[in-house]
Amino acid sequence: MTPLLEVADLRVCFPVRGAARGQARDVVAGIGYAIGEGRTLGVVGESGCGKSMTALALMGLVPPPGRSTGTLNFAGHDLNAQSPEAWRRTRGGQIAMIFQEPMTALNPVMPVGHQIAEVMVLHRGMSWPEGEQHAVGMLEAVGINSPAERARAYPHQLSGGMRQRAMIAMALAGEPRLLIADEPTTALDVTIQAQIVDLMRELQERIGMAIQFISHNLAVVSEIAHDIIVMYAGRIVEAAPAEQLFADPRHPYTRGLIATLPDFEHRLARLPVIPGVVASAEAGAGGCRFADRCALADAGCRAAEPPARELQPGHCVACFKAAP
Amino acid sequence: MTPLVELQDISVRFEIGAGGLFGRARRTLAAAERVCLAVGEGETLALVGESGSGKSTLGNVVAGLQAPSAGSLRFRGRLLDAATWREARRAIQIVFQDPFGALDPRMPVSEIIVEPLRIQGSFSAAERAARAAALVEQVGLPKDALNRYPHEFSGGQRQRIAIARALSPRPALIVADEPLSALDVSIQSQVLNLMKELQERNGLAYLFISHDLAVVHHLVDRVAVLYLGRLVEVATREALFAHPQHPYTRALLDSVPRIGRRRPRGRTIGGEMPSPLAPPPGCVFHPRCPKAQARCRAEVPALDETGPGQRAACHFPG
Amino acid sequence: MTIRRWIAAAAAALMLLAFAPGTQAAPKDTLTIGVAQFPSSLNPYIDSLVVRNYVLEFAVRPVTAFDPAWKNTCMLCTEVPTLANGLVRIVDLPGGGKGMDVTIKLKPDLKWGDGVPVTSRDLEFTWQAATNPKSGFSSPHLWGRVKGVSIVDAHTAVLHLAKVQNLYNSWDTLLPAHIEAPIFAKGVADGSYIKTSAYNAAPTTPGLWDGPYLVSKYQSGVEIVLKPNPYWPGRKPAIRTIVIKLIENTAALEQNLLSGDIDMVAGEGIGLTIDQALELQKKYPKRFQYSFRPSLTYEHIDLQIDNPILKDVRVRQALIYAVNRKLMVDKLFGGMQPVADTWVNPLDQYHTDNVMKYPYDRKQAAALLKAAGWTPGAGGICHDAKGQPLELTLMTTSGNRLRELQEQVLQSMWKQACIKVDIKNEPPRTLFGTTVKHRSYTGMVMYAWSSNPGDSPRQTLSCGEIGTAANHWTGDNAIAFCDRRMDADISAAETELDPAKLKATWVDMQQIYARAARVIPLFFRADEHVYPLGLKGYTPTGHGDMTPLWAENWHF
Amino acid sequence: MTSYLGRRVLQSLLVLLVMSFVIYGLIGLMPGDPLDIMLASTPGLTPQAVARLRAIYGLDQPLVLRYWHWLIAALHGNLGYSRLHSVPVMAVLLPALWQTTKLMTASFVVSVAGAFGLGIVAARRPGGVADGLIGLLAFGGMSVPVFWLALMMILVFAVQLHWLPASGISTVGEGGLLDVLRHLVLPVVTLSLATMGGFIRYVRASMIETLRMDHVRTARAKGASERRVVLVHAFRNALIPVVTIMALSFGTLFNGALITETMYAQPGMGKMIYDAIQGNDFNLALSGLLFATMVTLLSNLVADLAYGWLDPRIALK
Repeated sequence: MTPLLEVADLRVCFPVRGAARGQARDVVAGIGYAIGEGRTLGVVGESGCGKSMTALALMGLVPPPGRSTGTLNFAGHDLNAQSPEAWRRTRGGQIAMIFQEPMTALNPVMPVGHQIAEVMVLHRGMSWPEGEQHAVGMLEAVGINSPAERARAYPHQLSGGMRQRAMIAMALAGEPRLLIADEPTTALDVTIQAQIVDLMRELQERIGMAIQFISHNLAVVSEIAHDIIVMYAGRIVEAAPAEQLFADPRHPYTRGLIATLPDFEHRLARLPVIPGVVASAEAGAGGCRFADRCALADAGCRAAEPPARELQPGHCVACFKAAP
Repeated sequence: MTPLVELQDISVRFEIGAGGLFGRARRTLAAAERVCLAVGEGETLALVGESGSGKSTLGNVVAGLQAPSAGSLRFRGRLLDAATWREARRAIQIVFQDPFGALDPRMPVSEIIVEPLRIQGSFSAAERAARAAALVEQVGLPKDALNRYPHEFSGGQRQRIAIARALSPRPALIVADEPLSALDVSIQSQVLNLMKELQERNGLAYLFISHDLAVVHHLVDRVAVLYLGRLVEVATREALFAHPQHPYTRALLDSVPRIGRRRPRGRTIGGEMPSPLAPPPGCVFHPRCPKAQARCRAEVPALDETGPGQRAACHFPG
Repeated sequence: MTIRRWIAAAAAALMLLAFAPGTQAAPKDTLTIGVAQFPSSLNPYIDSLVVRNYVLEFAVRPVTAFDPAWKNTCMLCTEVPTLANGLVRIVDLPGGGKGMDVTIKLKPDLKWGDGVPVTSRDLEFTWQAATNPKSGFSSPHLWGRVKGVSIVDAHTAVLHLAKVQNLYNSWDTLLPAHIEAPIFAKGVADGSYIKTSAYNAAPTTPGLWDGPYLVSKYQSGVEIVLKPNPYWPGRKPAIRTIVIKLIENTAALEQNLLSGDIDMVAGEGIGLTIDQALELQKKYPKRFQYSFRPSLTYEHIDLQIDNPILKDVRVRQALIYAVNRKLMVDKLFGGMQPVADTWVNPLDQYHTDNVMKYPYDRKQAAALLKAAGWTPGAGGICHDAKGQPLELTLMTTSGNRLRELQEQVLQSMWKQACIKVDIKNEPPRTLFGTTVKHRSYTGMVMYAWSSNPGDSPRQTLSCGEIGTAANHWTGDNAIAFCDRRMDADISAAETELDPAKLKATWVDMQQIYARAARVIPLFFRADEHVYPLGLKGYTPTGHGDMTPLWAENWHF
Repeated sequence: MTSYLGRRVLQSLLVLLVMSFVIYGLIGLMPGDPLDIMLASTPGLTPQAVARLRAIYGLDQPLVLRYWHWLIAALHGNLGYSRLHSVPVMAVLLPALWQTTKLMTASFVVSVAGAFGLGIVAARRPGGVADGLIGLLAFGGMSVPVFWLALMMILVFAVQLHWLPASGISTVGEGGLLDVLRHLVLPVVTLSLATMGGFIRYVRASMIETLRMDHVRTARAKGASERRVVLVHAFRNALIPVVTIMALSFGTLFNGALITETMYAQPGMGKMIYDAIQGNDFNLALSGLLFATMVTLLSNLVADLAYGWLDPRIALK
C-alpha cells in the first residue's frame, strides 16, 4: 500500500544575505519520510531544526525568497510539480494546517464562524450562508458549547482553548486527508493541552485523516504519534515507530533529549545534559551536524555526513556510532 | 525559625475600565486573593497553576514590583514598608521568562551584570568589574562574554546573563518567573542544573514560578498550587506528587504528558479557568471539579492541614 | 486587476475634463482683470483701500477727478468750479472771517443704475452722511470741509465752506439718497449703518451705481463681475463684461495671465510686483502691452530723531550721501522708478528741482561723519570718541521681497561708508499697527505712502499730527517733524489762492524738507500695467484717480 | 454606544467652549487692534473719530466682556459681523465651508483611494521595482513644497497645455457642473499628491506588517487566493492603524489647505481664516478657527468610531 504522503529529498533553502549569487542556506537539507493514511507522524526537534519549514513546504507556503525542492508525493501526485492554482486548491482542502498560537493565527476582525465557513466556500462549493451554517456544526464537533453563539464571536472573545478548537474546526472544514499541526498545544496550559490532544485523537479516529504533529515536546508527541521522526539542524537524525523510539532510542541526540527530561519516577541530583547550543542548519558543514555536541563524535563524524541506516525494520538512524 | 519571606493575606486587585472625565463603572479583577505563603531560607518553593492563576502577580509582589492591595509582606520577620524595602530589594532579585526582552541591548554584559550594584552605589568600579568576572564564570559563560552585547548570545546564554545579574548583589531569594519556558528542551536542563548548583553554592532560596510540573518535581522542595488567584494546595514535593489532596492538583498532574506512560483518556478535567473578573461563588474550582457538590457552590473552603506538610483548600480532599 | 481598472477610469475622467470645452475662445467683449487684494466693502466711505477704489471707479464716479495729464476735470459736474468762472465765491461769514461758496452743477442726464436721476439731493445726503460722526465712516473725506449745503435746483447745489482754501474744486463720489438715505436713517443711531449699507448687504443693487458699469455679481474673496449700466449717459462701454478676479499669490497671478485665465493685471500696485512685470516684459515682450508709470507712491526711510546718533543732521545727511539710489533703482527696477528728492512727484505742478540734493558721494558722507565725530575703526565700522560703533537698525515689512532686496542693497552701501546697519523686519500689521504709529523704531524704517496732487503735507509733516499716547496715536507724522515755518507753509498751501504764491510756498516746503534730512527719500514707485495687446483707450495715470475712471473708453 | 456618543459629544462641546475662549484671548493678544489696519489706510483721523469707531466696533470694552457678549450672541446663532467682508460671518463662513468641503472631500477621496491602491501594490513586494517607484512618488509628494507643485501644475496644464483653468471656482457666465469640475481638477490633484505621499507610506507600512501576520499565513493555508488574502484578510487589519491617521489628517487637511487655496484662488476655509487673522477680522477668525476645531474634533470622533467598527477588539463604551 502506498502511503498518503511520501516526501523525498525535500530541501528548503534561503539565499544567504550578502553572499555570492547561488549560495544558499539549507534550512531543510534533503529529508524523506512518509505518512500512511490515517496515521499520525510526530516530528520532534528544537528551534531551527527545520520542522516548521517542512510543514510550510508541504503547504507550498515557504516564504520568499526561500525555495523548496524535492518531491512531495501526496495521494499519487507530486505537490511540488503542480501549478499555483492547484496548490491553492490543495491548501486548506486536501491538506490543512493548524498553528501554534491560535490568537494570532485567526483573523482578529472576522467572526470565527465566518472564517470556518470560508474554507467550505473555497473548497466545498458551498454558498456563504451554507458555509456559516455548517461552521456551527463544525464548532460543535470540536466540543465548543453554544456553537451558534461562538460562531458569531470574534477570536478575542474566545479563550485560548476554544480558539485552538476553532482553529481545528477550521482546518477540518475542508475535509483534509492530511492535517499538519505545528506545535498546536505549545501556547496552552497543560490541562487544555491534554484536552486538545484528546480531541485530535478522537477526531482522527472518527474522520480517519492523517496527522503530521510537530512539537518540541517529546512527551506530548508520545501521547499521539504512531511514528516519530527526530530532526536536528535540518536533517532527520532518527525515525522510528513511537514505542520503539522511546524503548530503544539509538541516536545520541534522541537519547540526550529523552534523558534530559525530568522524570516523575526518578529524581536525579543533576539532569543529564546535551552540552553546547542548538546548532543552526549550516553547522558542521560536511560532517554530522550534531558532532559538536556529541560525546561519541570522532574525526570520522566530522568528515562525512552520516547517512540514514535502517537498523531495524522501520527504525532509521543517521549516525555512524549507532550499533546495528 | 523565621521564614525568609512571608506573605500574609496578600491580595492584588486591578481596577478595570477607569474612565476619564465622564468615567464609567469600574470592575475589579482579583489577581490574587488573600494568599498566605512563606519561603524559608535556602528553600525552593514552586508556584504552579494555569495561566491567569496569578502566579506571576504573586512573584512580582515578592520581588517588590507590584504593591499588594491588601495584606502584608515580611522579610526575615520584618514588616516590609517603603523604608525597609530598600534593603530587601537587594536581597530579592528576579529572573524573567523572556531572556530577550529583559536585557538592555545597548549595554555590554559586564555592565548588565553589575547594574544592580551600580544602582545600589556602594561599590567601586574595580569591585564591580571583579564581581562581574566572577559571576560570568559562575554561570558558565565564556570569559570574553563580558565585553559582548546580549544579541551575540543564544537564548540559554542570555538566561545565564540574566541569572548572573540577579546574583550580583548576593541575594537571599531569587524569584524565577518561568525562566525555562522560552528555552529549547536541550538547553532547559542546562539552566536547571545551573540553578541547582548556584543554590547549593550560595545558599539561595528560589520562588520558582512554572507551569511545567516535571521541572517543578525535579527542582523544588515545596509546591504551592494557585487557581484563580487563590491558594488551593501547599505541600512538600513528596506529599504533593504522591498524594495530591486538591482535585485541581490532581487534574494538573494527570494532564502532564509523560513518555512511556500513555495518559488514560478522559482523565483530564474539562472546561477552562473562568474569568477572574467574575469568579464563581463558593469554591472557585467547583465548575470544573469532578467532586463538586452543593456545599462547594456555596461555601469557600479553608486552606486546612490534610497531612504532615500538606494543606489543601477543599471540602472533600484526597 | 481592479486597481488598474480604477486607475484607467480615473485617467479617462481626467482627460474628459481636460478636453471638455473650455473658455479659451472667450469673445473679446469680456475682460478679466486679476488683482492680488480684495476690497472688504464697496461702500465708498467706510474705508479707503486702493483695490476698493479701483473697483468702484468702474461703477461710481467722483464729482471731479484728476485726468491722466494730472489736470482736475469734471466727471459728474458740467464745469470745474473756479473763482474765475464765478462758480466759487469768497463770502463773509456771519461770525466774522471768510468762507467760500462752491456751486456744483451736476450733469442733467446722469442716472443711477435703476434709472433714478442723480440730483443735488444725493449730494446733500452724501455730505450729511459723510460728516455724521455716527456714520461709522473712517473719515468724512473731502466733505469735511463743507459746513452747509444749499440746494438750488435738482442739479445745482451750493457747498458752503467755512474757510478759504485752494482745494475747493476736488469733490468725491455721491451716495444714492433714494437707496441709502432710509438705511442710513435707520442705522445711524446705533452705529449699524456700516453693516446694513446696501453697498455691503446688497452690492448688486443697480441703484448704487452711477458709472458706466454696475456690479452684477459680488462674491467676496473671489470675484466681482461688472456689466454696463443701461442708464449711463456717456459713451457706451465697448467691453460688455469686466471680471475682477482675486488671485492673492502673485506667482499664481502671473501664471494665470500666461494661461489666459485672466486677460490683464491691475496696474495700480494691487497686481504684480514691479520685478515680476519687468521680468515678464523681458520674457514676453510681444505678448502684452506694458506701461511703467511713476506714481505718487513715495518710498522712503524715516529716521528716528530720538536716537542720539540720528539727532545730528550731519549723520543723517551722510546716510543719504552714502547710498547710490540711482544705481539701486537701475539694478532692481530697470530704472523705471525715479529717484525722489522730496515727497513731491516730478509730475506734480508744485514740484521743484531747486532743493538740496544728496547725490551719491561717499567722500562727502565720510567728511560729514568725521565732522560729527565718527571715524572709521575696527572692522570698517565707524566709532565715536567713546568707542561706540555707528550702528543702526533698519526695519521694513517682512515678507515683501522687493523691500528686503532694497534693504540688502542699502545695507551693503552703508557698510562701505562705515555704517553698520542691522535689518530687523516685522509683519505689516505689527510694523504699521504699532512700530511706525508709536514711533517705537530705534533707527530707520522703510515704507511708502501716497497723497493726491496738491494735497498739503499736513498729515505727515505738521506739528499737530504727531501721534502721542494722549491722542491715541492718531497722527501720521511718524518722524515727529515739527517746524514752525513748515507749519506756516502748510497752512498757506491749503489756503493760498494766488497760484504764484502757492507755488512759492510749495518750493519752500520742499526745501525745508530736503535740508532737514529727517527722511531718506528713495524713489517714486511706478505702476506696472500689463494689459492685452489689442486693448485700446487704456491710459495709466500714476495718481489716485486710476485707469478705470475712463473704462468706457476701453475697447479692442 | 449611544452613551459613548453622548459623552463624546459633550466632551467636544466642552473643548469647543474652552477653545473659543483661548482663541478669543489669543487673537486679543495679537499686536494691533482690529481698527489699526483700517486706520493705517485712512490718514488724518481725529482722536474723537477713533474713539467713535472703537465704540461702533465694540472695541472700547475689556476683552473678557467682549468675549462674554460674543458667546451669548453665538449661542443664539449670531456669530457676528465680518469686518473684512462687510457681511455677517455666516455669509462668509458657509460658502467657504462648502468650497472647502468640496475640495477636501474630493482630494481626500482621491488621495485615500490612490494611497490604498499604491500602498498595497508597494507592500506586496517590498523592495521591488513597483515599491521603489511608488516610494519615490510618496517621497516626492511629501517633500515637494505644495506652493511649487501648484505652480508647476498651473504651468503645465494651464499655461503650456491649456487643458485646464489655472484658478478660480468657475468661469463667469458658465458655472455648469462640468465647468466647476474643471476648476476643481488642479487643486484636487495638487492637494491629493501632497497628502497622498504620507498616506502611501502608512498604508504600505501597515500592509507589510499585516502581511507578515500569522492570520494572513492562515488565510493562505486555507487556500484563499492571493487576491482574497490581500484584499479581504490583510486589508481590513491593515486599515485599522491607517484609518485613524487618515481621519485625523482630514482635520488638518481642512485647515491646512491654505497654500493650495491661495495658489488656485479657491475661497476656502484655510484662506478665509488666514485672511481674517491677517486682516484683524476678529469674529470671522474666531468662527473659522472654531469651525476648524469642530471639524478636527469630529474627525477625531469619526476616527474612533471607525476604529471601533473596524476592530471588534475595541469596545466603545
